[in-house]
Amino acid sequence: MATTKLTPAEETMLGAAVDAATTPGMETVTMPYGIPGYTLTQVERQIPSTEPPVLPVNKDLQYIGKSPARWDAHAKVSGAGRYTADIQLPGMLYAKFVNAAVPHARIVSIDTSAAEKLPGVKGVYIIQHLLGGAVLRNPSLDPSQYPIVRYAGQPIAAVAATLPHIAEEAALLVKVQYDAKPFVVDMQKARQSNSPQVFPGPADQAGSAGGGGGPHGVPQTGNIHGPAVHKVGDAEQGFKDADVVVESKYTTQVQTHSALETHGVVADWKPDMLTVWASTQGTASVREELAAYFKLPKSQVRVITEFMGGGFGAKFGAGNPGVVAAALSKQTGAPVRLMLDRKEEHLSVGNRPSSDQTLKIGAKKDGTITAIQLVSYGTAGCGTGAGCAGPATNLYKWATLHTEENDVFINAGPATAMRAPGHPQGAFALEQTIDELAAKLNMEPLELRDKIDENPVRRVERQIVRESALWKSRNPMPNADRGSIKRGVGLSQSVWYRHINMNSAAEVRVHRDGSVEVLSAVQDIGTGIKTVLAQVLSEQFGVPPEKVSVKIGDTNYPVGPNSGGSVTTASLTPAVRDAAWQASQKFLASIAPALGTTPDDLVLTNGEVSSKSGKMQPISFRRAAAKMNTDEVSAQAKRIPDYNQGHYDTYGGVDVAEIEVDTETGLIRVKKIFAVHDCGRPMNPSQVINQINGGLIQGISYTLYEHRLLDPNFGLMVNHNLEQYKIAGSREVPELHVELIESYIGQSSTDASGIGEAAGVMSAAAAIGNAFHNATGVRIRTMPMTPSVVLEALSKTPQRSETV
Amino acid sequence: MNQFVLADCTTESGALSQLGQNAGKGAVVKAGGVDLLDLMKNGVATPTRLVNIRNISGMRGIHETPQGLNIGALTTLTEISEHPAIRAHYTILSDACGSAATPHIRNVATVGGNLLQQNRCWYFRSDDFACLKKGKDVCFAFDGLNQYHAIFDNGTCPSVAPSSAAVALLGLNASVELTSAKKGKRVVAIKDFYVQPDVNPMMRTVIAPDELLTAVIVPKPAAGMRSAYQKYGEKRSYDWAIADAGVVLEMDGNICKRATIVMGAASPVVRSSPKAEALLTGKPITEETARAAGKAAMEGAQPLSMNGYKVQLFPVAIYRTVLLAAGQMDRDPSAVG
Amino acid sequence: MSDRKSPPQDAVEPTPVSENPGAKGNGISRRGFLKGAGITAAGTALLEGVQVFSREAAAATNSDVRELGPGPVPVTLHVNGKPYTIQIEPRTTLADALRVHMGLTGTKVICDRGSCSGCTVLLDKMPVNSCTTLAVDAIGHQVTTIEGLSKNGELHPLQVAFVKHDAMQCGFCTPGMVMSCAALLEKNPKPTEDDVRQATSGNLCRCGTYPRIFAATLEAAGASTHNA
Amino acid sequence: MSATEIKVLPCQCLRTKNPYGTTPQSADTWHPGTHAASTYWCLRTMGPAGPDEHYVHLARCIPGRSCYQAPED
Repeated sequence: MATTKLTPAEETMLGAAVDAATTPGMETVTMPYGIPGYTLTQVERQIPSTEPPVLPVNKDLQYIGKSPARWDAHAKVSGAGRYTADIQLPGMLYAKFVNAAVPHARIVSIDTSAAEKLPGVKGVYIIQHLLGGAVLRNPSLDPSQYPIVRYAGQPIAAVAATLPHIAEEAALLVKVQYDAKPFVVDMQKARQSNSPQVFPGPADQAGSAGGGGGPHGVPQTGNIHGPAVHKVGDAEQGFKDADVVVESKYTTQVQTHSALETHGVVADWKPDMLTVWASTQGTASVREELAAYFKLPKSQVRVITEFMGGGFGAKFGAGNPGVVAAALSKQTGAPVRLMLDRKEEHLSVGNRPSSDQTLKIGAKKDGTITAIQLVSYGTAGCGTGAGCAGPATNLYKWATLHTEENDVFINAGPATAMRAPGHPQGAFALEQTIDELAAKLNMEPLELRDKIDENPVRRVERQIVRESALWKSRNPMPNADRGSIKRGVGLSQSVWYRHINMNSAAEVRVHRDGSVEVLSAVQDIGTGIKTVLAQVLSEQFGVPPEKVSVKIGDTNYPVGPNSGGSVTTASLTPAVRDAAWQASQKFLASIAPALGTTPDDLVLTNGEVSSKSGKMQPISFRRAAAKMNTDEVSAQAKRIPDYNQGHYDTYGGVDVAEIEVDTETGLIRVKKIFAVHDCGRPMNPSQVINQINGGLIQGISYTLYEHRLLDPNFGLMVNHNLEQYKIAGSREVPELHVELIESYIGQSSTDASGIGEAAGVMSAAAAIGNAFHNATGVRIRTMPMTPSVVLEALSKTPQRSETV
Repeated sequence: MNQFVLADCTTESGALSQLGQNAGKGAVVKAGGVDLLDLMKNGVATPTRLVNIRNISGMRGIHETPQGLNIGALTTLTEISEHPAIRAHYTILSDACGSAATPHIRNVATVGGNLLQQNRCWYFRSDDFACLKKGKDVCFAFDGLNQYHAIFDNGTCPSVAPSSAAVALLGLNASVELTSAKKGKRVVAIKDFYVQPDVNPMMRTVIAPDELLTAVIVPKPAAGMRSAYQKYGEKRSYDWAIADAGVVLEMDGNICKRATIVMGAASPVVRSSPKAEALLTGKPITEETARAAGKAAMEGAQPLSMNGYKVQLFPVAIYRTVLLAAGQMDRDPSAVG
Repeated sequence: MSDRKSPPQDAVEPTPVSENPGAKGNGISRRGFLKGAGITAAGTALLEGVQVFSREAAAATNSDVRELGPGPVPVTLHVNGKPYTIQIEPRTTLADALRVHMGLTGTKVICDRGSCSGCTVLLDKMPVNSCTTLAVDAIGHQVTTIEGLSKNGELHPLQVAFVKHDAMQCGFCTPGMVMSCAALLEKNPKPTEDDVRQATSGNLCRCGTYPRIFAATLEAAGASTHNA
Repeated sequence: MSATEIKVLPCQCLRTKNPYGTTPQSADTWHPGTHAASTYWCLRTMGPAGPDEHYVHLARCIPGRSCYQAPED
């Protein structure tokens, strides 16, 4: 279900009627629905009769919805957690990439002889051009043994040696001869018809893409892939119908993910099994790709990710590190570790594309939006993915919509998905424009949003914001402060979509010694899924989370979802609860005879097994387990479809920022953020809030500091470190207050959802932008808002021209 | 990082003899090692021999003398910023040292190393670019990305002076003690210590290859001296200054008898502004005179394509730091300190 | 190069070398060495009389310059109260010595340039970046890593507070954060939030867990006051 | 751009992490339409260009392209 198809009407279609007709194997249940304290009601759902009993709301549960300590916290605070970067195997070699030194070239030759001679070097691998049956797009290009270099930093080869510094030295000894080609790293220049072409050759016109297989109507002209056009209704007419029209241009920069653990793997190629430790958001995706690439059965590829140092969307699939390390391991007969260095991490494994957006919105006097038109150009380097129409399409109700999204190729590393792809860019423009529109309509920002957003959860969130001290402290008159340091308050909304990955399964085992464990290949990228799975087991078996065992991050276990798009908790927890439920039933059946009762008479709570009828005195879970008639009972379950399929939920938040603008230095300080968010049933509120804090901080960092800088003359990134690539640190963090909405949607046995994308990362920029206007009376439409940008914005616009 | 021989020295004389023997033969001095290891890891510095002076205990410590202060070159920035006498009488120095880099770097970075560290320029600090400072004949910053570069004296190499300690020490009219095995000790004022890039972009200071920076000598504060230092960065957590200002005032009541105004990240060599200083001399310190001084300090500024904002920023840094030094303003919440 | 494969914690005598009567000024006890890691080629060399480099040794021989490298040299580092003898080139950073040569991988390398403090260890009691410290510069100092912060399996009160406040997400910055905050509490048992922000101003957390880190550290400070 | 317009599966070497999670090749269908924020790579090159040195995209990795490999069923 793509967001492009989502209409506001669908979005607000909550509580759709359930077919009451009974179907074999199905039963009708009543589930909590809505927000406790606000809109809580009940909804009927028809669900498979194999499903566990409906979970009540959080306040009636013992472990779910509470915030026990992070399951692996001890390992993390004590340094015991083994990340991919920490894996050390006997005889392990350290590999290092050789990367392109120029942004666009044909490789003439690669001489590895000096590197091979260096003592300690055990293997060299060159990335070959696997033309196979393919025909080069541009026949005038000389066929080459090697792929074309399209960005500086593109991996070309790799060496493996006994120690890291030997590998580094060897990499420097590999001599690559380039036939340099004209390049372009500036998006504006890349759009010009005389620009060097990143992908030369005959352009694909819309029609020639025929034969199906994807979106029609996306042409290619020079370096531009696009526009991808999405039209609903006649926007031209929509603007004619409008009483007020606001139109502006917004610019956002390229951000890099900069996860603290770089991309990388340790690959151990054995004749019957390729074992790979990977810093990945998807053990499943790494396994699938390595198996497909090397033509191995999946059963002979094992991927392990027990601890993982952050991904933010960039770590899916095996990637070059995975393929090259595995190949080197095969070649050398030794395990090979290939972790990228920080420069490579910035250059070659992804980023958030830039955007240049022209956004036009028309509205009636009462706020009704008659038309939204967005034309965007963005660069995802030598890849695609710079679209940013998500917020314009999905945040508010509109009568007509016309979006055109264009990818502009430049000679820079390809983008990868980054936390709410396209949405921070889009929201920066949309949410400032909505504020501008509100001002023109003489409406309060919240009042207009109430008019154009009927989502009942957002409505509650706005109500909480309206009553908050921070929002009340906002002076509706912009630029009210007299001094050089001006205070401003502004808000922004965010939206994300409920997606489910059906590749979500788990096994739950109960042992005769009373230990309980859950196994799933899912990986914990820092969001805390280990803890949540423990909580689900605890709720079922009545034993505390620290007493249950969580074994994840290993493809030897049942398949787990890739962690991206806020899907993990929503996808996996129902499978785990189903497995836990089934295992508990088997467990009770196994012990009931010995306890002199029947399984349905037994209850598991507070670490005890007790009898409803009083046929037996409560005994400890451990003692009860000792009465099992086999050593182990277990159950495996996989995700079943959402209970109310075809219905589409969104999550989101309303975030208020208070900032101070020093109008003399151009420095912005974010003082406070008040954020109200929902994510379905919060499984572990503390972990959810931790993620929202983090999303907001990452959003602040993006808004004010981060910027991938490419030298225009040489096409090389100049700030490829964590010093000049500036990420918010401890002293940039404002006072944060997050209010979490508990919202029930009746969709699964846990009714859980996700928070990663909606967690403030997309709203921070717009909230700061709106606060900036409130502080200064000036719209800031360029990011990052450095002193240079701020002083220019303040100097160009008379400070008192724009009023409410 | 390339391989090297580490000559680990436990005495000053040992280090000096090492330098004497190996001067010009690829030997470099390593103290805290923060900047050197950064350059080596980037492949920009490739010394074959490191003369390790980090563990020479005799070169470390803050000594109060009748003439002022004698600070061993290996004294760390943390030790200087936390020293009670320096905090009390040389505020500019404790603040400058205390706002440099990160707490962890300040724990090992020495004052000598801080004064001797290489200038800030991402072209220079990347092995992707062979520039003037590496003995080549081209500067990449002029037509490239120069938002953090110099606005003064930027005709040859617009990299910026990195040392916050130098801002303070120039303001305090301090000197460095340079020692060699052959020629013994000499004392060079900070104002004469640095070499403008148009003289020699690779040289940076007057220190000879066989010389060791052994101490920093700070004269006794004049009567009525008040001082302050403030650094402005895009971030308040670890970041380099986009503007920093050191101000030393000799006050007689509310009249400024003498002023020193120093800027760090404005030029390749730490720079004072006689024009700005003259505007304050003999006058009361007010917001008006302080702002006038800040404005005057920009005379002759020639911003590059992307750093024009610094011409707006420095006058603010200066006027606010003048007022802070004069006790007329609190520490600026926009500053890093 | 087999020295990094064995777990040195188990292999080396847990007695600090300087207090070991068998050390005789050459920085390592023969007994400790014989049981030690990396007994292969390097071991043979040592037994033939090559001295392990140590500050004590330098002082004992009254030599004021010792040349090391460029090849591997045996050195002894005191980490978490135990001596570790490893074969390293002088260019080896303390971070690599800990992680690659000693298997102490709790210390993380993130930026490898001193910009993120992920590799923070205590040198004596001072937090430093182990990525910009040469391993040989740690000789003669007590190095404390995240593995050494807890005592006898008991978490340090700060670690307990980190757990309680969920002061982590992916956890990759956590060892560095914990070490920075532990050093702060050692120096300033009653910090304000601003002190905590200052002390961690060199530490980067990409997940944005800072508010929890501040809260945990402040609580640990309160707790240690109660205990005192 | 709607689900009904998807007539054939794209090349078996096309991979994506679209905004909604990964789409493994083994999945029954790709998410209908696509999203302009989707990023793609080629299994054979692990990069944004296919073996034919043209870019990888759901709209491009289709029958007719020289390097196209039909999904095995």
